[in-house]
Amino acid sequence: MDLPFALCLVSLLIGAAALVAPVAGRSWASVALYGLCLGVSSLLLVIGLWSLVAMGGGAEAPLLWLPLGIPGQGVHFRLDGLSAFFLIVINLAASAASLFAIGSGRHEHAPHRVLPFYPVFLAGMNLVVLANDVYGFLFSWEVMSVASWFLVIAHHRQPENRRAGYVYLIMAALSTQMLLVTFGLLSGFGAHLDFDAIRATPPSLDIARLALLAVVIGTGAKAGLVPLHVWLPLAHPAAPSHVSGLMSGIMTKVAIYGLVRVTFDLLGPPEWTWGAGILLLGGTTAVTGVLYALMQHDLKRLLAYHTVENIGIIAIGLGLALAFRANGFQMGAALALTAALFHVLNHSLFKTLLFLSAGAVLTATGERDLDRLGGLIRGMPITAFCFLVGSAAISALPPLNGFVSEWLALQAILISPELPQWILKFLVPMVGAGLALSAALAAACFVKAFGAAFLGRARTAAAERAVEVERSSLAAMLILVAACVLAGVLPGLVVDALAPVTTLLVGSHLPNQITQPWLTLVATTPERSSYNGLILMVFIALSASLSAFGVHRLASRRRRRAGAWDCGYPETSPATQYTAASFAQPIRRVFASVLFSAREKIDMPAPGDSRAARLTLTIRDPVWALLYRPVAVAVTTAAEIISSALSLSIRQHLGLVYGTLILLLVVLALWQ
Amino acid sequence: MLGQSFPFDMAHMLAGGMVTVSFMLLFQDRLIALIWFLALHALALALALAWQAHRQAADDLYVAAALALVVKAILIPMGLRWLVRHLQIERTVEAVVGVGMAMLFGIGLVALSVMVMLPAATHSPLMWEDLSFALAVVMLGLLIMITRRNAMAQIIGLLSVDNGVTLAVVGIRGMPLVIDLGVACLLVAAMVVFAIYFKHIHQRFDSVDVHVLDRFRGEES
Amino acid sequence: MAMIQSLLAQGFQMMLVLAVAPLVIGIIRKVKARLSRRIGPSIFQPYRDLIRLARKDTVVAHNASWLFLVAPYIVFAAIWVAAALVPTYALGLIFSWSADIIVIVGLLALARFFLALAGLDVGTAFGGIGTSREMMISSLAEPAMLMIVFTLSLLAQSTQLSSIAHYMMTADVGLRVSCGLALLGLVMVTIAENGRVPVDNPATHLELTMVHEAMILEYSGRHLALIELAAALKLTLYLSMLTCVFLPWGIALNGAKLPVLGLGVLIYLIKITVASAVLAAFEVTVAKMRVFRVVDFLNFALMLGLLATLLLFVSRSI
Amino acid sequence: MSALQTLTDAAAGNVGAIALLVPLLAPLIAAGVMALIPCHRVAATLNLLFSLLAFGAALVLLNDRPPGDMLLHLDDLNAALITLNTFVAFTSGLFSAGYIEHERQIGRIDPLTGRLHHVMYQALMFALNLAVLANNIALMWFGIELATLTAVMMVGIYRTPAALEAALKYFILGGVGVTLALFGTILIYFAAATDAKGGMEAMAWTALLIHADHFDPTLLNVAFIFLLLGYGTKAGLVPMHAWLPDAHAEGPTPITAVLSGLLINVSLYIILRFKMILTATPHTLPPGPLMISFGLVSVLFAALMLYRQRDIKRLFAYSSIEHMGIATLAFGIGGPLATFAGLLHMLMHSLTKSAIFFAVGHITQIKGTQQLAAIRGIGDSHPALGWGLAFAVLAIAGMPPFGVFMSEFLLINAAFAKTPALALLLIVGLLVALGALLLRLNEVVFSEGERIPGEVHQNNGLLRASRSLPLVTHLLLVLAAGLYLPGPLVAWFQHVAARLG
Repeated sequence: MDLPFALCLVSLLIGAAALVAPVAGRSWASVALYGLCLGVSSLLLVIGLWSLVAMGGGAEAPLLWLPLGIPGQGVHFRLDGLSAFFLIVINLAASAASLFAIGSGRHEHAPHRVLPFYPVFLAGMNLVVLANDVYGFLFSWEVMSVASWFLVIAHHRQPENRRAGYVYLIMAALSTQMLLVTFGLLSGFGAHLDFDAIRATPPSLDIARLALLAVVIGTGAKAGLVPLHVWLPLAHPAAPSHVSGLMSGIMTKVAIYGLVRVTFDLLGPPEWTWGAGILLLGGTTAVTGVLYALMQHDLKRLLAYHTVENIGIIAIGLGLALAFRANGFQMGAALALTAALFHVLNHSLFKTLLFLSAGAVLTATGERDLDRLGGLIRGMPITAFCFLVGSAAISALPPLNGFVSEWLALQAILISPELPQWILKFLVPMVGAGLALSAALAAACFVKAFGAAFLGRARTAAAERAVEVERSSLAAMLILVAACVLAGVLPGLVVDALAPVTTLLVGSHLPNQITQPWLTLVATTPERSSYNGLILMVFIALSASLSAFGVHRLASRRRRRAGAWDCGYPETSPATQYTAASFAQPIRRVFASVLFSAREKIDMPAPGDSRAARLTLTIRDPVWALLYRPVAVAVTTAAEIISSALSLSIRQHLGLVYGTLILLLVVLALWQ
Repeated sequence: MLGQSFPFDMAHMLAGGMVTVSFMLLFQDRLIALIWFLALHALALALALAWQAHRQAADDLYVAAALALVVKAILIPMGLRWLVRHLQIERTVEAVVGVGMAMLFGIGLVALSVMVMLPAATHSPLMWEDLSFALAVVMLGLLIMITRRNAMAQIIGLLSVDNGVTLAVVGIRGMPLVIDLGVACLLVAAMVVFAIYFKHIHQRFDSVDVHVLDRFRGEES
Repeated sequence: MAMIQSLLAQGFQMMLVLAVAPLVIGIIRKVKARLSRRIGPSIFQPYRDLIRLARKDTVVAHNASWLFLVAPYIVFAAIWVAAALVPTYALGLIFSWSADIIVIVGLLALARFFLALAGLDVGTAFGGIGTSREMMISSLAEPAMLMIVFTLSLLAQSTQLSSIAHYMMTADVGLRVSCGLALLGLVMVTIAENGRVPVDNPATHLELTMVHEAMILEYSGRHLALIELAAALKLTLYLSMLTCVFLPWGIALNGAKLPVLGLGVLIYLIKITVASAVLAAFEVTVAKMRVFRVVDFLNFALMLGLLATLLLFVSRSI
Repeated sequence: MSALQTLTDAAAGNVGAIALLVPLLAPLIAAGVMALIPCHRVAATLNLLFSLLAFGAALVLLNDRPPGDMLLHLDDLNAALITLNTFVAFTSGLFSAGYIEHERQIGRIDPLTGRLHHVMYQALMFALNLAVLANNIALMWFGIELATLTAVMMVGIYRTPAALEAALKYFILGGVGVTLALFGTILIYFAAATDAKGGMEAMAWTALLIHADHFDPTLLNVAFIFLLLGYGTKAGLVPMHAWLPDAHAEGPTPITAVLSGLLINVSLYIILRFKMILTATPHTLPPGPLMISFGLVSVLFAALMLYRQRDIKRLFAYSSIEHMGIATLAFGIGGPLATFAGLLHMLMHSLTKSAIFFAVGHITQIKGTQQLAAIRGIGDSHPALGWGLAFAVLAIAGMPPFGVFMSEFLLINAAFAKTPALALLLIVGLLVALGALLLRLNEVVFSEGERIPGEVHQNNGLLRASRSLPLVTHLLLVLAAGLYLPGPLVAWFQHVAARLG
């Protein structure tokens, strides 16, 4: 019954979208709609959890068929372990975002542009993971894209949002078309469109290789794999914050779902080179993503680039899992896949949390530019706390959840030398170094983001006056904080829940965690490695309180407020603080001067000249210059050439027709 | 003297005559002369039709021949002549391509037409001949259209194409008369529409050279 | 009973590292002074400094937030926990299983994260300079550290420090190139992570060359004491790690009797003293580098780590 | 008009064929009546009523299919098309009521021209319905020729230099096209008459199909080339397309909607009919590669041309070329799947594109210009209109949940089965076209605009309905088709697809 119920809930979302469209301007509409979305997402979350638990107990995946869509084929739905897991991921974040929006929705100045599309967006994402045939999958996929596109251009008055929407929809269409190619190859050229039939007839190796290429481009363009990520930092910040959270937090995960579904489920047995390719792509994406992020000073864009980084980390896990699976190391495959899927969950939690916090900052100050914020921790302590937890989690710091998936990924990397291929032997440790680098840089980046936005002194009046947002929004963030902490200290529960999924996809799963002593997380064997977030958390809390107690009891507890010391320099203007750009300067100098051709130009006036000195910083994105500009130039040039070549008089057009006729007749004469 | 092949030769001669007139149309450079030759073209068509009617003893072909004579050889040329006189544009029109080139090209076209129809020769030589010539006239008519820049000359080219199309009918028996009638009606209607536009264009641009109109085509260049 | 015993052993290690940490600093300072022909303060001076600091009033900037006040405790607790989980005098303490070497790196990162945030909290330029440089250095040091971790754990087939140390004690290690490279790399990382010369100078207060000191510029009193102690603990932790992995002899094995444990403590103290002295000797022979030379320094460490890993495959396949 | 007389006589003998005659007679009578009515409102209402009558008859025909004869017939293929024709005629008629009223109010056309518009509109519908319902291949040609002539009259209705240029271009290119088609038709007759009996039977498509297996392949080959070029001109295939953008841009918008929605569709339909004969004859030229080339060239060319357009109607005219190319490509690929996709695509494109032109018509009237540069921020100033256009453009760009998505989905799948490279080229074309359409959509709908408070409200119910009803109806239909196709329609299309091969 759970699958029909889930579909009913999804159609409820679509119905709500239709109903809310005419009354979107009313003040109650936003509360009612988001309330409904919250309810529906929570129920879907419960369905996902329940199914996953049932699947752990060996239950069959329910199937459903509806006579819609392609005539004769219909639309198939299926709720297996993977779908259930992604259902949880989607709806956990979705309910938090909906809760957030119940409060913050009233600040929206264009509710009619947001409300009707928000539930459709949710419905699209849910349907993608439930669909069990090509048409249903692509249909939902594209509905998801189009609905989110509408949300991206909701605030269309800013030209950069329109540009973002433009780039976004084109990349989304590219993604759909490439998936169409994938499924065209897999479905035996349109013969059987439902996934069960595709599973029953695995493609030949050549077809599978082509399909892999297509699916990596298709889902990569949606998930943001470098170099297909360019739309992401444009589009995600443009949408309203709770939508940005969902786009970054879960829409990219839906793309990952597509990748997993095809590569692990439909493509048949993999080759190790596939794994190597995805691994390399993931490593590149992780490192470049975080370097991009470090160069940003727009809070939401920075977060969007971090999504790119995290997608890279997930891809590393998936690539490893493929490599292990190709070599028949089911245990390793299960470990790497668990790491990847765990990170999917984690990223959905902390990225949504971070975007919601950024949304709260945006609501409170109207600013997303880090260089115009500062000191918000005083006006918005709870938001600051939430953002802090999110930052720590995304920087892979123990005992939070981000660390767990990173730890699992590193464990998977550590058993990779057992792989027989030399390329993998060399590649995997390098990617591991890349993983470590990206985690360290992420920490640097979030020190920068949190420091610039919440710490220090307020750089503008708006930041000075900021106060906390609505209760419900804070509650949404706190729920996500709790989820991050829980997944961090009790990772065994998540790993156990993933067992049916990995069993389904790679035929093996990690050791049962719940039976381990002290709830310790064990990757393969306890002798080899183990991690206990709970004990660590308790330990840190104990030691911190012990030290606090000790210091306060045995030494001084007096505290005095005074001006900042600052090596004796007098109190200066807030503008002298380190900004986001200045914070990133050392790292920029180390990493970006080659990669992004970052250049600083200092225009220092001569002594006696009263004009202000200027520092100009230029950063070039090599991907735009190398990949996208040539395409754009090619299209416009071709258009220009064709239109000027065919700008003809009537007589010349007649000549064309005539020429075609003669050509065809000549062809005919030759053919005969 | 009239050998076994006389009926065939006669048909051959009339159809060939049309091709020849088409060639003449190709290098006429005055409007009035073009109209005359168009009439001649249609006359040859009417004769060819009549000859076939006689040969096959098909009454409907007689009607078709009469129709061709009245509408195509008399009515339309008269109308065009009236239009030319009315608008006082009896000046020469220059061919864009050199006459020699056009001729050479025309001969190539005739060869192509023959080649294309070659496999059909197995059925009946008469049909093959007839269709080849019809195709050649169509192709030549189109060539006339694209070598002229005067709207009137282009229409004359189109009419000669139409004559070529009708020539194809010669070889078939039993073409329903209603079709011929319908085609003829439409042709007249089309000419009326054309006349209206031609007049409008002439009034507005004081020219019927289609190049003048090029400025107003919507394309960007 | 066994439970209480093992809890006691764990508790003892926590206290041991806490007690030893200032001593390590004191020894280094003393050796450095002696080597530069100064008498130098007593090796117990750091204890006195800490007590003095803790007794003083704490002066906090007007605009410092709760994070500024909380950070020293978190930093201290994280490093302390990490130090308690590294084998010092005995292997396989009860909680050592809860954290492997990757987690220890993670805990140190946690401490650094909060310290860096605290450096930004007051909103002064020096805090910014220190934090930004610290994060740059750590972003290079951490991958290098991870590569060394890779080498060691691939060698020992485990990421548990106890298991690695146990493996190093066994005979079949032999003299491996990889081990040598890893040792060199780990030393370099130790220097960088603890802000020692030539990467940073803990004694300097010349504004533009400071890294660690600039970050904690605004701290005073008990907060400063905690941070200083945490820094000392971190150094101790790294030295313990170096010794337990590369000089594992004399560490008490899992479930050893009390006298053996006592011997273990003694040997540990000797090892740590020697290591401190060697570090000090190294420090006097080099000069501090420019900030952006540090990049080369750490890249070299990263290369060493990578090379160690790759050579491991080669030597294993032979 | 004597051919028509014969037609009426022949059909009168057959009682069952009365419903079949209504879609023809209703517009014909309407054209005559309109010529006599000077009052615009009355004429508009009558126009609607007659269109509704024809549509009703078409609906009756869906269920109750009369047996055909040598002149007219109804099978699975044209049953859907005649319904589409009469439906779009009705909605466009509704749209034109408001449109022409506005044009009269601003004095762009005089009352006489307005009357001419209605007459020509119905005459055009008559011609199109005739071409669709005809069994006789000459009658098909007749319908298309008549449609061309009436459309030429309509295109030049504004008498501006550009309009005259467009009309002349249309006339000459269209004239050449129909002449080529006529030659092709005669060649087909030739092939049939030399072999089978002459007379009407050699012109009836149903009879031709039966005897097709012993026709002379040479004649059929040449005939098909001429027919493809001739009717391809009408369908706007590149390189015979030149008339299409001009005619779309210069004619009144209701006519543009009909041209894009119906005329090019009907021409493609006739090509299909001949393709069926060609494939039924052994040893002929395979029509697939020819149609694939024309289709692909049209798609790629039109997609690139979209970037260079400055006129909003011309923009969407090129989009029509692109979509006709897609449909031609689908038929060229052949096979049940691709042909089904092609038929569906014709249907969907027709509904969607006319919806786009309804929206564009209002926009150009509001802004008083067709220049894209001057049309900005419709989404702000006229939200309903802007959103209608946005959804319609998304639909035509192949986004779900609209029907074009389904047809393109099926087509790409089928193209893969044929040649993967073909599918890739098609995908490139679709993406390039999407890029251009979206670029313009961004400018037209989503750029900054001011909400105009005192918008002119039509008091007349009919005129108010004409503002939004056609657009909304079309969009809803396309939306419904994307989700669910009715069973009978599917069955017909599958049947046709099986026969088309």
